[in-house]
Amino acid sequence: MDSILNLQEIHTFYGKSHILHGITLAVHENEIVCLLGRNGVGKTTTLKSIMGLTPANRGNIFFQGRDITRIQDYLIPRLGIGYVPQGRHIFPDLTVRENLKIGIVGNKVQVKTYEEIFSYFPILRERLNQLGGTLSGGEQQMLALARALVPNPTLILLDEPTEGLMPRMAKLVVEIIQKINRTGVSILWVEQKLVTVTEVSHRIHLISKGRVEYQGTPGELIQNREIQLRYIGVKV
Amino acid sequence: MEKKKKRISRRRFLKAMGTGAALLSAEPFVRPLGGFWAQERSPIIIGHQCDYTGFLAGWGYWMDMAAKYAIKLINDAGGIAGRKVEYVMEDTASDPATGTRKLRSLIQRLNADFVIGCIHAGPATGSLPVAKELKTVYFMQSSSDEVITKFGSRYTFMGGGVELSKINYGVPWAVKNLGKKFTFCAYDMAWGYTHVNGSTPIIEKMGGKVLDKIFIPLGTKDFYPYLGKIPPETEVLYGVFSGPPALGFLTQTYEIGLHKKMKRYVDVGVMEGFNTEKIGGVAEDCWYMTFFPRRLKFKDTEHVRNLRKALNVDEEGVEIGGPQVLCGSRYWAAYENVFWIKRAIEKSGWKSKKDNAAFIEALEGMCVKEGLEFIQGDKCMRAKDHFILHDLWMGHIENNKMEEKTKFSFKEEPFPPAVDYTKEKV
Amino acid sequence: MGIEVHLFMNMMNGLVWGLIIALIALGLVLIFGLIKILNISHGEFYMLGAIFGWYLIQYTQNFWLALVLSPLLVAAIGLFIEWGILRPTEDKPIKTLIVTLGISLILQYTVYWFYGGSPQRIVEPFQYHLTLFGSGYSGYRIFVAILSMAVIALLGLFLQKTRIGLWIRAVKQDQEMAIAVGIPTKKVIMITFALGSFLAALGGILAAPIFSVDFLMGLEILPTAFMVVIIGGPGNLMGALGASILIAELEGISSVFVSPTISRVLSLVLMSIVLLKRPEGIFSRARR
Amino acid sequence: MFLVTEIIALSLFAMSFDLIYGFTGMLSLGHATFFGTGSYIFTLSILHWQSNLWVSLLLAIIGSAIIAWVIGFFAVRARGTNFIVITIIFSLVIFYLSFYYKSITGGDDGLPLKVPDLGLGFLSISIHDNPMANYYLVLAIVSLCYLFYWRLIASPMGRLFLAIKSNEERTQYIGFNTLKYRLISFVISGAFSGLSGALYSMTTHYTNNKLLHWTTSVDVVVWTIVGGAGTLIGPIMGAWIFTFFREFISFHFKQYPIVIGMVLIFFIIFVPQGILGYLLGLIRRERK
Repeated sequence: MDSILNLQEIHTFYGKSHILHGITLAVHENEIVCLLGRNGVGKTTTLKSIMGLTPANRGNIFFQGRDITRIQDYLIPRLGIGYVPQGRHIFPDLTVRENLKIGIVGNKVQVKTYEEIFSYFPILRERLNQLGGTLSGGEQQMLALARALVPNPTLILLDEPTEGLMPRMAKLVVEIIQKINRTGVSILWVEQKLVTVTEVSHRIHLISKGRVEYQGTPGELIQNREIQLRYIGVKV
Repeated sequence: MEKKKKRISRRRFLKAMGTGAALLSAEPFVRPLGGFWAQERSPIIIGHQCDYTGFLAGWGYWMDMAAKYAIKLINDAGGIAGRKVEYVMEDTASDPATGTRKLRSLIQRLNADFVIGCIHAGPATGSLPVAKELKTVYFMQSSSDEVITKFGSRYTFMGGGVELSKINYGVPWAVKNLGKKFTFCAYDMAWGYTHVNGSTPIIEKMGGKVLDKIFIPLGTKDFYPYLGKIPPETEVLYGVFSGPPALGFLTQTYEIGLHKKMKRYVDVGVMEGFNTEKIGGVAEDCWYMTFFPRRLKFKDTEHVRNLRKALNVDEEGVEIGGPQVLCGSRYWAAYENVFWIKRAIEKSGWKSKKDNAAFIEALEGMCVKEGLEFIQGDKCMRAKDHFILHDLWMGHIENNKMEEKTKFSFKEEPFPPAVDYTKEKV
Repeated sequence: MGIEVHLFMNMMNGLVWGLIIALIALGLVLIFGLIKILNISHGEFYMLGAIFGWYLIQYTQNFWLALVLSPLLVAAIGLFIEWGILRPTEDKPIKTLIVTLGISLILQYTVYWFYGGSPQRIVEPFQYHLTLFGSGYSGYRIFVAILSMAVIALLGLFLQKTRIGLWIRAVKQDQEMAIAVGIPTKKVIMITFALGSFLAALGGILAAPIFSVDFLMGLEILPTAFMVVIIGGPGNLMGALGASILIAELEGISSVFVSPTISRVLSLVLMSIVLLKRPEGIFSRARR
Repeated sequence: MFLVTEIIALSLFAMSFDLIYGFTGMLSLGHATFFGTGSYIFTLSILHWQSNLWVSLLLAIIGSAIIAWVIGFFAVRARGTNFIVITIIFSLVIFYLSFYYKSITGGDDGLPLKVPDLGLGFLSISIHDNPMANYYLVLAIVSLCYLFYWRLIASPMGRLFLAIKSNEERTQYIGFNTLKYRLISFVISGAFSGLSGALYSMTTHYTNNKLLHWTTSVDVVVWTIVGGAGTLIGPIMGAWIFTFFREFISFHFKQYPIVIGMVLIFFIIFVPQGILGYLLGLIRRERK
C-alpha cells in the first residue's frame, strides 16, 4: 500500500511550550487511521501541524510524496486535504450554501456537485439558505464534513467528529464517514474515546505527551488492557 | 517556601528604595547638564517659542523664518552693541502644556535673554506668568489682548498686531459702511472673546445692534447647526476664526447663500494661511481687517521686498515652489521684535539680565520710524499696557484677490490702556 | 428662519455628515472585524485621500479623475502598510494600537513636510444651490450623500456577491478555519485593509470641498468614527451605517434646541447608556 | 529641572495607568480625564478659595476619585473594546464640558496659577519660586505613592487584580465580586492620576483642557507599553525615556514626530516586551 500522508519526527511548539515531541505516523490509501489519546497530549496540534496552522518546527510532512512542511498554510487544503476541526467551526454568519462554496478555490479543482453532497447529507438541501449559526449541532457537523468534501479531497482530517452529538446522530455521522471512505478518501481521525472508532478504523495510534507510544489494529488494542489503561485510561 | 517569599519581597523592597534614591540623586546630574549649555555669555541669545508643528504650523513656519532673517541682518551688520546674536527655537507643537514647558526650556536650558512668543493663546496664557517668574522679557505674538492684560506683567510686551486696534479702527468703519445689525460667529476661545467683547460696545455706541453672539468650539468641522442660528435680518456677519475651520466657515456660509443676504466681515485670521485664489470663490466679497497686506503691491518698499525674498514668496505671498501661503498679517512682527530688542539694548546699554529694568524702561514709550528695521510702518510701544500702536488696513476680497481698500494710520490713543504696568516693579 | 426649517436643515445635514462618517467607519469596521485592531492611523487615510486629491487637482484640474485616483493611491499605501508594518504585530491588538499611532505620526508629518501646515480647499466640481424652504442648501452636499449611498450599496454587493467578499466575511468569522479551507487569509487581510483605506480616502476627498484640507484633519474625525464602530457593534457593517447616521442626526436635531456642545455631550451620554445595555452594539441581532 | 520634576509627576500618572492596565488588565483610553480633573481641581481650588496646598492636593485626589468612581461604575461593566470606548466617550464628554464651561476652566487658553506656599506647621516654604523645593516635594509625594503601589501590589488585593487580569471568570467562580475589585482598581488609579495632574500643574503653574484630551491618554499608554506593562518601574522608564527623547529630538529635527512614530513602531516590533522586559531578559540571559 502507498502511504498518502507521512509524518516524520514532527516537533511543534506553541509559543514556548513544546507540544509535539517527534510524531511519526503514516496514513495509507483508502485507510481510516485513528489517533487516540487523552486531553492535551497533542492530537489536535498534530492535525493543525499538518494543515500548517501551527507549523512544525522540526521534522517533515509528506503528502502524496510531496514535502508540505514549509509551504504556505492556505495552499495545503488546495492539495486535497480536507479538515473538519474540533467544534466544527463552520462559518456562523454565512449561509449553508456559502459555507459549501467557500472551499472551492481556484478553477482547476474538480468539485463535487451539490447532488453528490446531498446524497450523503440530504438534510442540507433544505437548509441551503439558512445561516450556518442557526443549524443544530448535528447539522453543523454534517455541514463541516460536507464543506471539507466539496473540493474533492483525497484525505480528510477529522477532529472528534462525534463530540457533543446525540448517540443517534453520532452513529449517523460515523456511517457517513465510512461511506465517504469507501469512495477512496483516506481519513485521519483524532478521537478521545476508543469505543467510537474500534469498529471503523483500520489502524490506531496512541499518543501521549506529544509522542506516538503504540500502534496497531483495533483488535490488537482491545486485547491489550494495560496499554489502554496507561494511555487512554478507559474502563471498557 | 515561606522563607523564600520573604526574601524576595525584601529584595524587592531594596529595589524600591534604590529607585527612590536614584531619583533623588538624579538632580545633581541634571544641574551640571544645564551648566554645560550655559557656556560663556558672549552672544545675546534670542529665543523663539514657535508653533512649528501642530495645528498652527502654517503660522509658525513663517514666524521662524522671519525672525531668523532679522537676526542674520543684525549679525551681518556686526551684531548688537558689538555682540553677536544667537537664535534658538523651540516648538510648542501648538500645545499649551508643551508650549509653556518650552518657554522654560528656552530660558533655563538654552539661556535665552529675550523670548519671542507664540501665536497660540494657550501657551501664551501659561507663558506670561512664567516670563515674569523667570524675569525674562517676553514678546507675545498672540493677539488675544485679554490674555496679556489679565495675566501679563511688566516683562511682557504685546509683540504682534493688536486686536483691539483692529476692532477700534475697523468696527466703526463697518458700522458706517456695511450695516448696523451685527451677528457674531466666533471661536470659543480668548481671541474670539476679545473681538466680541471689544466690538459690542462700539457697535452699540454708534447706534448699531448686536443680534446674536454664536460661539463655536474648537474642532468643529460642520458649521451648519450653528449657521442655522444666525438671525436672517443680520446685515453684517462678523466671523472670527483661523486655520482649517476658517475655511470651513467661509465655504459653508457661501454654500447656504449667506453671502448674498448679508455682508461677511471677518477677522483676518480667517484669510490667513490660505490662498484666496484657489478656494473657488467662497471668500468673495468678504471684508477683513489686517495688520499687513499679504500682497506686495500694497506695501512695496525695498525692505519688504528683501524680507519676502528671504522668505521665498512671490508677489502674491505664495511660497515659490511650495504650497505654503504667507501669513501676511503676522510674519512681520517676529522680524520687528528682533529689532525692538536691538533698539532697546542700544538705548539702555543692556549687558545682561541684570539690566532688564533699564531695558524695559527704554522700550516703554519708544516710537520708531518705518525703515529697514520696522517694515510695517511707524509705530509706538505704549508705555502703560505694553501694546504696540501701528497701522492697519481694511481689505476686501474682489475676484478672489485680497485688495486692501483703506489704510488706517495709527493714532496716539485709539483705545485707552486697560492696565498700567509702569507702576510694577521689575 | 423658522424652527422647522432649521430642523429640516439639520436633519438633511445629519444625513450627509452621517454618510461621510459611514464611509470612514465602514473601512474601520472591515479592518476591525478582520484583525481586531484599533487602527488609529485610519484617520490619516481619510486625510491622505483629501491631500492626494488636492495635489491631483492641482496638476490635472480634474476633480473626477482625482476622486478615482486618490483613493486608489491611498489604497496602495494601505496595502503596503499592512504588509510591511502591521503584519508582525497583528496578533497583539493593544500593541497594534501603538504601531498605528506611530504610522499616524509618520503620515501626518510627512504630509506636513511636503504640503505645509496651511489649510487648502478643494473646489467643488460644480456649484449648485438648492433652495429648500427658503433657505440655501448646497447641491454638492446632496451629491455627496447620493454618491456615498451608492458606494455603500456597492460595498454591500461586493461583500455579498463576489468571491473575495465571501472570503472577507469568512476570514472575519473564523480566521484559522478560513486558512484550513484554502483561503489566502493574509492576502484577504491585505485587500481588506486596502479597501478600508480606499473608503476612508474617498470620504476624505468627498468631504474636502465642504470642509478644508489640512494635515491634521484625520485626528478630528477619528473619535467619531471609533464611536460609530463600537456603537454599531464591532464588525457589524449595517450597524456602523446605522450608527453613523443616528449619531449625526442626534447631534443635528438636538442642536436646534440646545447648544451644540451640550447636544454633543448628550448624544455621547446616550450612546454610553446604549453601550452598557447592549454591549454588542445597538444594531446587532442577539445570537445564541 | 522643571522637566525632571514634570516627568516625576508624569511617572505617577504612568504608574497609575499601569495599575489598571498592567495589573488589572483594563485598557483605558480616557485616563487623561483624571489627570486633567486633578489638575483643574488643584488649580481652581487655589484660584477661587486660596486654599492651602495640602488641601488642594487632597481635594484633587478626592475629586478625581469621585469622577473615577462615577465613570468606573459604568465602565467596569463593559469588557474589552467596549471598555476602551466607554472610557473614551466619558473623556470626550468631560473634554467638551470643559469647553462649554469655559468661564470656569479657561477652555483652550487654560489658567495660570500661583502655587501657595507649602505649610509644614512650623515653617512655610515657597514652592512657586523655588524649583528645588518643588522638586523635592513632588519627588517625596511620588515616592510615597510608589511605596503605596508597591505595597498594594504585594497585598492580597493586588494579587486579586492580577487574577482578574489573567482570568476574570475563574476569579468570579472562586467567589470574588470581580466588578467590585475592578472598580476599586479603577478608582485608586483615577485618584492617583488626579494627584499626578495636580503635581504637574503645581510644577508648570498652569492648567489647560488639553490635559483632558484623549491624545494625553494615548501618551500614557505609549509610556506604559514601551516601558513595560505590568511592572511599576516600566511605565516610569517609559515616561522618562519618551519625554527626554522628545525634548532631544524636537530640538534637532523639525519634523520630529516622524522619528517618534518610527521609534514607536521599532519598539513594538523588535522590543515587544517593553524596555524593562528587554533589560530583564538580558540580565536573565547573562545569568545563564
